[in-house]
Amino acid sequence: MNQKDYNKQGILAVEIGALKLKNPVMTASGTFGYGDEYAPYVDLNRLGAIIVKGLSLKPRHGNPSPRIMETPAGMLNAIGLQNVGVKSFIKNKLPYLRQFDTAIIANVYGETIEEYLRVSEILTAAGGVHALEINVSCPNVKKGGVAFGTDPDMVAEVTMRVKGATDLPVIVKLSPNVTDIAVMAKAAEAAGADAVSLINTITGMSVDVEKKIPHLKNVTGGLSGPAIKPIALRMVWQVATQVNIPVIGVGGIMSAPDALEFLIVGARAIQVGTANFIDPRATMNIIEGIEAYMKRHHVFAMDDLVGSVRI
Amino acid sequence: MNQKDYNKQGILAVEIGALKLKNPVMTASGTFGYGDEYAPYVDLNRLGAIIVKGLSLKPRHGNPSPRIMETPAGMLNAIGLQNVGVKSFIKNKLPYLRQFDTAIIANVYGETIEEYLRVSEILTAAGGVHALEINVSCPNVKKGGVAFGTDPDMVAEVTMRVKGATDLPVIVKLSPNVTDIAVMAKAAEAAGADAVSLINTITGMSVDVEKKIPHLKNVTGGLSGPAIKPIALRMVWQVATQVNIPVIGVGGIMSAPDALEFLIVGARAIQVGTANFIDPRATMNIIEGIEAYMKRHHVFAMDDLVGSVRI
Amino acid sequence: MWTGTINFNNRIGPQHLHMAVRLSAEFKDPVPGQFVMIRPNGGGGPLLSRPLSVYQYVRNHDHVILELLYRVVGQGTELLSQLTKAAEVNILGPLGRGFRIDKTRSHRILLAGGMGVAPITFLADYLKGRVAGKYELKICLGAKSCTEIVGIERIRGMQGLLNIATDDGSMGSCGLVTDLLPSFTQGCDPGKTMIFACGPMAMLKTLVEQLAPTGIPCQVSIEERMACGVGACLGCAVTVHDRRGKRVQKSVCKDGPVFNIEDICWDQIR
Amino acid sequence: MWTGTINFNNRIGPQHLHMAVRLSAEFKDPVPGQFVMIRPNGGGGPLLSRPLSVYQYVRNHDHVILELLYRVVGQGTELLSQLTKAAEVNILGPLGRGFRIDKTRSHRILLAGGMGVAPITFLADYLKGRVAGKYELKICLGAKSCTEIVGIERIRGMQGLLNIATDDGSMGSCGLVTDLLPSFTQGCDPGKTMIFACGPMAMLKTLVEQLAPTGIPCQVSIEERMACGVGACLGCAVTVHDRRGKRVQKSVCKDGPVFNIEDICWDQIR
Ligand SMILES: Cc1cc2nc3c(=O)[nH]c(=O)nc-3n(C[C@H](O)[C@H](O)[C@H](O)COP(=O)(O)OP(=O)(O)OC[C@H]3O[C@@H](n4cnc5c(N)ncnc54)[C@H](O)[C@@H]3O)c2cc1C
Ligand SMILES: Cc1cc2nc3c(=O)[nH]c(=O)nc-3n(C[C@H](O)[C@H](O)[C@H](O)COP(=O)(O)OP(=O)(O)OC[C@H]3O[C@@H](n4cnc5c(N)ncnc54)[C@H](O)[C@@H]3O)c2cc1C
Ligand SMILES: Cc1cc2nc3c(=O)[nH]c(=O)nc-3n(C[C@H](O)[C@H](O)[C@H](O)COP(=O)(O)O)c2cc1C
Ligand SMILES: Cc1cc2nc3c(=O)[nH]c(=O)nc-3n(C[C@H](O)[C@H](O)[C@H](O)COP(=O)(O)O)c2cc1C
Ligand code: FES
Ligand code: FES
Repeated sequence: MNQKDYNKQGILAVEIGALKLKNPVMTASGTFGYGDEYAPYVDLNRLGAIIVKGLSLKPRHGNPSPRIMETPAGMLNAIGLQNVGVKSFIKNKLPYLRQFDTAIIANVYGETIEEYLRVSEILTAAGGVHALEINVSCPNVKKGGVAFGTDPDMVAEVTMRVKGATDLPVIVKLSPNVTDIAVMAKAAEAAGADAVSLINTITGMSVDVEKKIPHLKNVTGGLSGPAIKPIALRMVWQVATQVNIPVIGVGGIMSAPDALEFLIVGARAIQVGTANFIDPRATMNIIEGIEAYMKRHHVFAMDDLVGSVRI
Repeated sequence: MNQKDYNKQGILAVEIGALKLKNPVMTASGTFGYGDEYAPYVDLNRLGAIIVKGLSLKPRHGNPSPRIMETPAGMLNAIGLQNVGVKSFIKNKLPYLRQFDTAIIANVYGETIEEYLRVSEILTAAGGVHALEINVSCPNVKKGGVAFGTDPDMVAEVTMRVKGATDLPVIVKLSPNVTDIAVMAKAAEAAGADAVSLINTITGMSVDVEKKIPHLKNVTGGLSGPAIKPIALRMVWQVATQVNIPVIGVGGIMSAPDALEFLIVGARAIQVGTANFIDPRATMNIIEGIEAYMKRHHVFAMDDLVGSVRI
Repeated sequence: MWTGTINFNNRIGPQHLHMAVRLSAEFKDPVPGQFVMIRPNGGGGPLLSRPLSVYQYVRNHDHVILELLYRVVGQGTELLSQLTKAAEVNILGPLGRGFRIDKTRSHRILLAGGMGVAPITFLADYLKGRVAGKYELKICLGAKSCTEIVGIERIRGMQGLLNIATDDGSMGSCGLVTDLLPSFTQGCDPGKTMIFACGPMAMLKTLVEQLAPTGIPCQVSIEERMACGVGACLGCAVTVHDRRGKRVQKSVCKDGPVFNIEDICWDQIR
Repeated sequence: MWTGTINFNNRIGPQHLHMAVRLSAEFKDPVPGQFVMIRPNGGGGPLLSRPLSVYQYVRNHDHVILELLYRVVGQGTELLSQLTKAAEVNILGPLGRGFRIDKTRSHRILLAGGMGVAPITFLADYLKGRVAGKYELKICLGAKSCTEIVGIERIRGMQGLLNIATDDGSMGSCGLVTDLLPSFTQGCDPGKTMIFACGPMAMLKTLVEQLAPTGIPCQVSIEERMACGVGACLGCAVTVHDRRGKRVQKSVCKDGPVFNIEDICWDQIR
């Protein structure tokens, strides 16, 4: 979105560092494909941002099926970062996304720091991507993923190196599978991250008791959906009170009231993940609901809403 | 329960170190009061064990209300370890519990290692308690609690010192709010714990968006119930594959199939918490359901069920 | 835990319903002020049961009928409101300690704000059955507006006893239910009077201030979020002064929901 | 996402129901093999919608009627089974790629095991409407027992086309539905024949082995757990050989559920 359009926007407009969004509602990586899958249901122009499925240097097959399992108020997934690879994304998916007046954020995944760097460089050079979200937290990939996300030094190193390789705003997406997520957020902040997003999925498991085998072929998977909302909200609150860069809240947001909880505890924007599967129009309802709430409460700027919780 | 009775028991009998139980179903600490509250609904004699509300040296008032809030498939609580204190427990609650042919396990809480020791000594001296469960993980008490549960050295030290102060079997109850719970389990094992139980609640939060205040007066609370089951199951599986002492599974168990998931991934016994609130007879149904399952699957000893998952 | 069958579940106000549940004859007789924990049978919807006061109760030879009066305020009551005849509910109860009736106090004033009408109506009915001339009974009901004055059919029969106040004056006098009180307490003998009240915290706090100088005893039924309903979870704590004046924690579900107004530490209530 | 209203939801077998949903006329016409994601409207119950194949479809001037045939196997289908007339459901669809009909292949053999009867019946109906003498159609249905042979009223009309096998011989011949196949494929021209199949994985795997030596092409509709139904979550992956023989991941919901039997990497399927 260009600056002119941004200025025309209403009370929902929000800035994540240099990234200017018409509203704080993004689609979470891995839950909205590459945008086209939901185009029949959603007006993509109305979204604050689209975050695409995690991209790696080479295409990835992902994990064998079954990959998903429903749990109480949640779901486990072990997709294993199946994706078309950064080059095919730029060639086959990005041109479609570029048509829309919406920020496009590429979610970046690597097995090594070098891979993160290469993917970031390629995306930066391609143009048409408005920010990078660095996924240091995918729990389903056995190599690298978890180690990166649970070690503050690694988080700092990836952040710093990616920052050096791009002039795009860099959002670091944090793992909840840690003792103190604020430590990770501070590491990212110190290393120059423009924002942090949290939370990624929480590692979980589910067993078929009749067959005595895990429901997921990968044994464990990432838990998402309403079940994790209280945990995500607590972590977002903890991080928002401990860092100065913008915090983007993710985890179990199904409705406008859910989104408002995150904004009120200090998230500057939010991401909608699993909710897309349940209702493709979830993002639209959330945008409308936030606006209606703000008007009802006579709050006319996001800055007055974000972090307004009274403790 | 004496040895004779134990030997008479059926296929559900199980041993947690020196602790012999007629079946693997326990009530989780803090969810079953001191036993008497549920006596009108449950035949206490049929339980594998009763774990009472966490006991501290002095009576504790706990946190101000509101203390609980429902969440999707779960609940947050910030009771703040309200309890009558160990001396009043022994005087006013234990005599009642002693009547039953069920193992009585006291859940022990302290703000300092010395307090853990004193409570353990007093309980050991009182007689009529069959094991101690050391709560190193209560996330709602601001002093001590969290630090203990997230630092393996502290877990080891508490365990070792309590072991020195009692001849009762010592179960260490672990916090899930850590990067790697198996590290904590191994610390407890190395320090002489007879068993570990997991998980305690996961720290969460919930906000009243109309009033812009947290639903809980304490701001954060512990998440329990079905929502956390996939996380608890994953942690139990991780720990069971990495330690040699018995593992007791807790977290979101509502039904016999839920309990079986935990037993199959390696828990030697299970605890039923939040489910008691929803159906006071949950433990009875779970005991019956496990037995029916075992017969249907021609499994005639707990040893053949525990850890039978095929990965 | 009992499984009951819905006899009827009628809308009687903008958000208000009147439910009758048929239960096994083994269900114990409740006293006014007691409550049940209820939820639809068969899962789906919220995890926890919801506390609702007993509004009316009838024992028949082979079953009992439990009546509830409730307002739809969230998901739990919304799902209850969708149940139709023959649907099943899970019920735990009767729970808690109800109102204590002291025969020596012949002047009884009942005060209900909002849904407080449910237990207060049950109490009125109960007291009326035992009135027999020598007791005096006054009932004061308050609500936002006339459409929210619900469930009073049974007490309407109690001619001359019933007084109504609405915030907007659309029924009865205009004002708060607590505004009605002085006319009934004026000149009464504190030693022979007892007030029974149930309603929102704001109303009860007003009552605290009103009654402090009068010395008239009052029992209030209070609300707190509940999980177990039986005293096991300690989720519904309220701070009260014990007999020696020390502050102690009590469970609303088990030690209440009815407390003496002067026992409660009102400064602890949000 | 559409909100539909239940017209009927009848039990037609031990665990089997037949549901008709009335939907807006804007609902797109499905082709056989396509499916919808469905769940009760209004929350409670499982989070995710459940995939069900289109069993029958009628377009009227101002609305359409979508019929589904399903078996209660878990919580999701259990809750669907409790819905009664006028209840609302949320429906996303029609979704996926259905069966592809090649006009040059005049000999068509339809094979359904268990609930595979739903899409196969829709296909039979669809092909029958377009048969007009010059096409040959054979339908084979299999199930555990006669009580599980459901939803065949419509194809029963197709005299002489229908063949049934049950595991226990309680209806039709005794054995598996795949046992019926050889008598229809024997001597047929692989270049003019197409098999359409839907059923449990075990049945489809038998089919793979049976057909390998014959060279007869076959389209199968397969099942996988689904979250989104539109290709966004990548939860329903199946490994297939692409045109150059390379193994690639496809989404059952978007690229399927119908695939050419020889494209699927059967060794990857558990
Ligand atoms: C002992 C007792 C007796 C009660 N009797 C009645 C009655 O007879 N009729 C009636 O209509 N209501 C009664 N209530 C209140 C009733 O329990 C709540 O309205 C109900 O639990 C709300 O559930 P929900 O899921 O619909 O709303 P939620 O979504 O849970 O909450 C909606 C709103 O209601 C408030 N609330 C929720 N639970 C409680 C609670 N336990 N106490 C007070 N406020 C609450 C919340 O703070 C929130 O503002 C009683 C409560 C108690 C404790
Ligand atoms: C494209 C497609 C079309 C389908 N069409 C029909 C139909 O027309 N009629 C019908 O009765 N069923 C059909 N199914 C299967 C149906 O989706 C499942 O039976 C249903 O999702 C089970 O939900 P549940 O909550 O009742 O059971 P759950 O508790 O979720 O599961 C119960 C059992 O069903 C299996 N199961 C669950 N979901 C699926 C799934 N998506 N695919 C295969 N097995 C599953 C589980 O492994 C488990 O053994 C179809 C599935 C797909 C993918
Ligand atoms: C099916 C699925 C795939 C996901 N893939 C990715 C991914 O590629 N990269 C990433 O950073 N997060 C991924 N996530 C995590 C989500 O972006 C989000 O952080 C998480 O699901 C919590 O939000 P929710 O509860 O709203 O779904 C995925 C989640 C799901 C459910
Ligand atoms: C209201 C409440 C009070 C609790 N109090 C204690 C406690 O005193 N000591 C303790 O070790 N765990 C306590 N717990 C944790 C439970 O014992 C259990 O570990 C946790 O609730 C997860 O199990 P569940 O999902 O089955 O409830 C409490 C849990 C709840 C819900
Ligand atoms: S609700 Fe559990 S103690 Fe009152
Ligand atoms: S179900 Fe989401 S990609 Fe198929």
